[in-house]
Amino acid sequence: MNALYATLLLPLVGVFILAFAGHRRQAKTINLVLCTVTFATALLLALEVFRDGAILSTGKLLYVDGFNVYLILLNAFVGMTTAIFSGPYMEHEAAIGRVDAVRMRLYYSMYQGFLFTMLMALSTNNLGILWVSVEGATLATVLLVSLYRTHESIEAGWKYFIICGVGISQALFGTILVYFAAVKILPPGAEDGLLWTELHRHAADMDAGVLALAFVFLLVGYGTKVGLVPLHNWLPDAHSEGPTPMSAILSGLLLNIALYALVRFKMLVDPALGNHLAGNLMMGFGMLSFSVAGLLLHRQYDIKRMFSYSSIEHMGLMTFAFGIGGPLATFGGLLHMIVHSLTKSAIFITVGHASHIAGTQKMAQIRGLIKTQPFVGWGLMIGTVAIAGFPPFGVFTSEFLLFTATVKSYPWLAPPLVIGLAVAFTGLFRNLQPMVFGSPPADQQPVNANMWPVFIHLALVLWLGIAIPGVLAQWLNQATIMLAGRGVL
Amino acid sequence: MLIASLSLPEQGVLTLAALILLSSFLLLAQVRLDSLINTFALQGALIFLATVFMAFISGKYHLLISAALTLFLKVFFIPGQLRLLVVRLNIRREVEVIGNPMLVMLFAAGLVLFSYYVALPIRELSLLSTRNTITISLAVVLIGMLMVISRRKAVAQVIGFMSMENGLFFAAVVSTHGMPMVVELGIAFDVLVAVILFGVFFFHIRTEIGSLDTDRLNHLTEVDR
Amino acid sequence: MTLAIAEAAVILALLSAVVPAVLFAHPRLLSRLAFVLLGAAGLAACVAGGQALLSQTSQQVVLPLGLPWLHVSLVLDPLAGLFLFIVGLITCMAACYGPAYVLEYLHQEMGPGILAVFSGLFVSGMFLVLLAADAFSFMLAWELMSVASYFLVVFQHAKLENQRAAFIYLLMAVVGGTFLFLAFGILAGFSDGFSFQTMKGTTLSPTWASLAFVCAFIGFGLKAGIVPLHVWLPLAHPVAPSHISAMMSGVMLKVAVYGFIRFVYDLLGGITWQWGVALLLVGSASAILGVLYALMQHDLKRLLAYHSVENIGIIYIGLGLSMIFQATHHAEIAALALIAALYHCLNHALFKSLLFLGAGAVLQQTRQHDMERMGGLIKKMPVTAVCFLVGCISISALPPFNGFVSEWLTFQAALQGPLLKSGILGAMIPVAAAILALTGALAAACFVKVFGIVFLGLPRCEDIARAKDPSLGMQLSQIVLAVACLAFGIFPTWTVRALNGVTEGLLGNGLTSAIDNGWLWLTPVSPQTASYGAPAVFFGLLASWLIVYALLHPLRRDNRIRIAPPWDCGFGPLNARMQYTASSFAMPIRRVFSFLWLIVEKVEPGGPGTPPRYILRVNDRIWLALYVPIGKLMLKLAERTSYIQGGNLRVYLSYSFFTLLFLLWVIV
Amino acid sequence: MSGLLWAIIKTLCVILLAPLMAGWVKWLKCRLQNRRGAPPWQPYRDLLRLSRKNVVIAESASWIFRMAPYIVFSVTCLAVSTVPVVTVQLPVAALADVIALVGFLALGRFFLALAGMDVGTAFGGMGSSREVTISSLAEPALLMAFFTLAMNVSSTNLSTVIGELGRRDLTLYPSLIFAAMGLVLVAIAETGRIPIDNPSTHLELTMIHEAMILEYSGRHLLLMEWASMLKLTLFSLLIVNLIVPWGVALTLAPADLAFAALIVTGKLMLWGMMLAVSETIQAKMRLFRAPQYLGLAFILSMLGMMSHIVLEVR
Repeated sequence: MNALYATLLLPLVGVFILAFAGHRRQAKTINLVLCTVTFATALLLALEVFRDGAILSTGKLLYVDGFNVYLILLNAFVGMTTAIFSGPYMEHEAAIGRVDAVRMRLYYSMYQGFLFTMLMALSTNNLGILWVSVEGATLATVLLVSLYRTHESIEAGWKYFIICGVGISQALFGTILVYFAAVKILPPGAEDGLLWTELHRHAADMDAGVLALAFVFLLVGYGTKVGLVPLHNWLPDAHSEGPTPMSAILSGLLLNIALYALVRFKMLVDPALGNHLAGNLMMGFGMLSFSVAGLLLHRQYDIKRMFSYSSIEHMGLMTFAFGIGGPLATFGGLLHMIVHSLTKSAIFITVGHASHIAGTQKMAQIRGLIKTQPFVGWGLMIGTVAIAGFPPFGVFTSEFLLFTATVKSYPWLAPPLVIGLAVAFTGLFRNLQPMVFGSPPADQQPVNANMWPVFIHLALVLWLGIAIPGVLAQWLNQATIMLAGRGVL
Repeated sequence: MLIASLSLPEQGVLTLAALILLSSFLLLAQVRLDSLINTFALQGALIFLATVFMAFISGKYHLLISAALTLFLKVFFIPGQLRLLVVRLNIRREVEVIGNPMLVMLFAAGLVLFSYYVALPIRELSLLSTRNTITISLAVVLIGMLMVISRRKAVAQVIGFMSMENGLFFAAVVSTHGMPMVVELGIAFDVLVAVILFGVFFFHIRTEIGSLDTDRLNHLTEVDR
Repeated sequence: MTLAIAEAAVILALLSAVVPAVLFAHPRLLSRLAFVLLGAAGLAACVAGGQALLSQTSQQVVLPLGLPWLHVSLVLDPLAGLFLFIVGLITCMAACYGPAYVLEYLHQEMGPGILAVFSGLFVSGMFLVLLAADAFSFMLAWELMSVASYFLVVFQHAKLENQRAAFIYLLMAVVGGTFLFLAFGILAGFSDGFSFQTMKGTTLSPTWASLAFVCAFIGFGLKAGIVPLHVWLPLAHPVAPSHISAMMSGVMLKVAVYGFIRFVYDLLGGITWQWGVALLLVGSASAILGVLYALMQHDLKRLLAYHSVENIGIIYIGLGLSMIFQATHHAEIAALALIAALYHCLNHALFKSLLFLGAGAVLQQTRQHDMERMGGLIKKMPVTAVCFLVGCISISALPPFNGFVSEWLTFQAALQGPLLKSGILGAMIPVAAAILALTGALAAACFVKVFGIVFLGLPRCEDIARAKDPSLGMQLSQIVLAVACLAFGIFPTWTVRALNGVTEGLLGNGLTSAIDNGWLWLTPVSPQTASYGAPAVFFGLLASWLIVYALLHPLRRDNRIRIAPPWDCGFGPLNARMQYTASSFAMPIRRVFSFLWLIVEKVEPGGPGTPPRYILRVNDRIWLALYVPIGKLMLKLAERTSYIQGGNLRVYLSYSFFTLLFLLWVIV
Repeated sequence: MSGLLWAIIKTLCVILLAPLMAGWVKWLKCRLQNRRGAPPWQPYRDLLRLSRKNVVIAESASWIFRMAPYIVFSVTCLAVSTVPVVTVQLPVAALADVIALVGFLALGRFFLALAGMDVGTAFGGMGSSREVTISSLAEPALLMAFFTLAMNVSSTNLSTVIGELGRRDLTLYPSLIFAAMGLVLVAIAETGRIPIDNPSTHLELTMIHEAMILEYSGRHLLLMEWASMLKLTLFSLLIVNLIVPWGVALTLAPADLAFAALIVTGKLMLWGMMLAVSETIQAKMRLFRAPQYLGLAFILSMLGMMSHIVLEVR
């Protein structure tokens, strides 16, 4: 229990410390230490959950079960590894004069703030607080997106702000509707109307019409944050213009959290509706996102932008998987959340180094990384291979499950899935290959890059591809049971 | 359900709901920034009143805290901030160009009908006397969105966004007698931060492109130029 | 025990991939050690495969890897054993060949270390594909094989065209992989599990079975390189280092054939004659088009790659025949055709690897890809030349070498066509036989060209003068393969006996009659119908040659051979430029089949100081007709889609707005 | 063992008599063209002369060039040994069937073509190129023709085929008619006769076979010439025994054998006459007409096979 509080409090404290100390030279160390300790407490929390099962805090505000514990762990982990990367990266940015002391303070403070809001969103039991945290995550990052104060970054920041703001308001409307449905059936005077544990217990009794309506609002709302087409437009802009560590966290974690919220609501809506409406909607959005993102990968000139489209594509896949909803697909979707966030954050870290090496994010000017700095080149290549779903990396496993589940339940959707995958792969790889291989331009210089986070991430993804550890399999299975009614083990 | 069968405060809430809807239309029709801000403050005030009424109807007096928050944020703080910004950015008299005002208004009227159509199943279900108001709040949300879409100036978009927030708040108050307190506070905090951030952005946009016309923020695109 | 050896092979291959991580500072040592491990892996696989094949048993083991509810299980049965033997043998030879060949990469930034990593992964991937006994581990190993070989193709990445080749290769691998996902998905969906054991026990409705078949056909066909899915093959195989080309062309394609056989015969079952017809058609097209395209190539390795398309076509013809006969309950003949196909798999692995290794030696010595710049190498590289000649004769299906035996068996199966009740089928099989005959003849023509242009005649560029036979290891591997080509050509009965175990496992029926008449005679149906005494042919040839030689040669000891310049028609000395070139050699055939290619032929008029140039480009019609439009369509779609991200915020918001309205309208 | 002896004797006879067949055709042609012509045994004289001559080898030639004559000759001998001449009771028939026979011939041609390219002259390359083009079209047609026969009697074993056909009563098999026509066309092409090639020309632009062996001399040339005569005899034998199988002895009885020898000689002489006549009344084709000619052969053989399946099986 204390571990949970500590996990939440540490980043919160960090916000204030770094708001004052963010411009100092020790800031990166403080940031890293905070993140590491947070990760350690998250680990303790995970152990606790593993030992005793789900935890409900006194006051029922916080709740950790098999579904979110691994996401919390993942969050803390990626937060930590990205902090390792972010130190030298931001130093380099400061050295070339792209950020000043004030913005450094803002950056570090908001880094912690971002982590806090995400951890809060994951661990809260209250659906209202969930909304507040997700909105808070937007607010924490919106200034980071426009950190560089260029035309493009301000444009990206503004679009991010408005689109996500408007989108997330709809999610609030959905939440209100859920509350509205809940107060009908819960005993009068109870304050539990937004507690997920309570709602889940009574899910089957709630009014179907209201929940269907609510789900539409929630889907459009949180879907905006997930990056589902056609609500995705902020995503490539925000990812490509902000500092790269932010892109790594946005892509690796924030999208996951929005999807997490959506899936939590799906768990409530499904028993009440008794039909597959929520699943069908999610499948539709998933497929659309997947296809459109795959096609748009062919139109990219900017490396970070390209990988952000790849994130849309993968979020689409996950949404699709949860939409299908059988145990196989659900398990695959849950697994995909982990492997995608590990891989994608690793890629963004590498991309950060690559763009420093080339001095630009324009892909046409990044060439022959493997010659200039082999580790960065290989990191980028292997990361992309992993994200493209090649074994022995974990993405392969989850995509395999998704595919077989699709063929089993919705065979007619398999061909578009196949085509979409091929199109997306082509788009990604045709741009990537010349960046990694070939001969570099004369002025391309190696930079001081710490590739350990990347290799740790990829090693983990590799591990998940070869064998899923028993603990994780148990948690994923629990979540699968909650979502799909039966597990796979 | 006949309106005559309701108690007077309840009739009052319904009347206020109608007025709030009207204020949304007014927002849509305003062409000058300062009057836009004033209308927004008026909408906030109406919601404040509705909240107070609801507190007395339902007997849930914690709603009064919400009401106070509303009064502070929506009537004083946000409009005040916006006025300040408008003055400092010197755009008080900037005239908003909206496509075809008549068409937008008609569309908004259509949205009200649509909201009614959508909220029909909820109304059938509701035990609360003020259930009709859910239609109104949905309409306010949608019209707020329409406003964000139809306005090009950043300030107007923010006001549209905030009026969506108003609609949400109104929905929470009248349909469920408010959300749990901790959530209310969280939302209020978010809104507060959002307004501050909007202010920051206005300056950035202004310095970068020389105006607050967001249509000129169009560098990031996949279309070949 | 056998399976343990096979596992050891996988582990050794993986170890060879790990070596560079430890020894990255010593590239020379690293490369040696990696190749030793790889060779050991190959040897182990060879032994395990051979044992499994000969002992006709099947063993299983479950490893605690993979999905939590489905651990990776490995099975070694005769079918897997056969292919394991093939892969192991060629791997072993490649490992023997490699150390000297990779010396030239020692000082590249992508050096032998990288090569070792991906070679090890590639080989272990192939081993695992053969051993896998559930869909998940099969696909895992399959994709591992694909992606590892991609890195081997892109190894020499400085050239842009190599990058393009590698990209197309990987793209096709991805597409193929997804089709396999679908194929296995269908099986898994109906049998409620991923293990091959449960898949075998399930029977699908004809429609689903056919769908699964089509998916597997496309998926495995993409990797095997059947027409029209072959386009990646001539691009990718030539650009890899030669010992890798040998493995890709020689065995990776076989692994695809293995997968196909495993999927259709073993897992899917319920073979229908329509499937056989599809195979027959596609196989015939691959065979004939493969060889015709090969004839037009000047790049030695690309030519060989096109020949792989041809040979895969021949294998597919065999498989198609076997399916047709199996579906019409002629189990004996089905076994014959299947054995022919399997035999050809083995043979093609041997001679194609041999040819690629020879081509690699030529490449290393002359630094030339283009046949038009070679010539006269037989005097500089005698050992390589002899081995290459053996390869040429084998691939041209000439007796007494191995290629002939498998084609002969295929013909024998095809000649049983009149047994079929259906006239249409009966009429199709002869057409396939005719195409097979044409293919064989054209292949011979092509290899006359190859050997004649590369090794005979006068040298066409200066680099030839410096060429010499490559190092001992490189020679040894070629010699071993050449001897194997001969051995499998003159002792077919033993091979057929071993292959019998595979068909018995798959069809429940062997080809016992083929070896009833002792080791000397191969009689697939009955001695009256057809027989081929391979050892007798070989020794007969040898004897008659000896007799003729003995009779004529020592006739007049005093009659010394006079060496003189060749006849120059009295116009002065001949030079190398007067020789027939590769393209002029192929010109008559180009004219005969001109409708098949998109030929661009023009003469650039020379200016002062520059001689006129004759330019000939032969383009693959399939590429232009099938793939280019798909690419264009995709880009067009992408361009259209790009308007969704037009840059205007209000448009974006209205997407959200209208999505909301639409969804509300839908659910209410 | 005696069977093997018989086979060797038979093969030797055919090898020794092959020049006579070539001389016979040549003599007939001369007669038909109103020339006196050399006697039919002239080829023996030529061969003897060649065997006495010195061997001259081009300096650019490799061992392929020296080996090729021996390989070509011995392969052709081996091919001859598998063909039934006077009897179908042939112990070596099991050695190789008709597919292997085609394979032997192809092997010989493979080396012949390589030898042509070995010296590195334009002539050799030209000859090889043309040879492989024509043979790559002729070979499938030949196989198809054989297949038609083989399907008819369900065997690819030449002895079985001839014996089976010889035992049957005269029946009109459409397939056999087509196959016979195809076989004749291919045989003419394969043995390098008019209208595909002219064995007696040395005109650069038209020759095929002669271009390949232009550099040979002495005993090498002897072997090459002899091998080509042998091939002519081989194909003649195939034609007469497959198309008109009657007369070939079905047993090893001496009387049968003697009778069969007589009949086969007669058939061969007759075929020689037909060849001579056709060569007299035709001109050589342009090289690029040859594919059409061979295509016709291929189609005929294919039609044979089709008509077997369509008309005769059911």
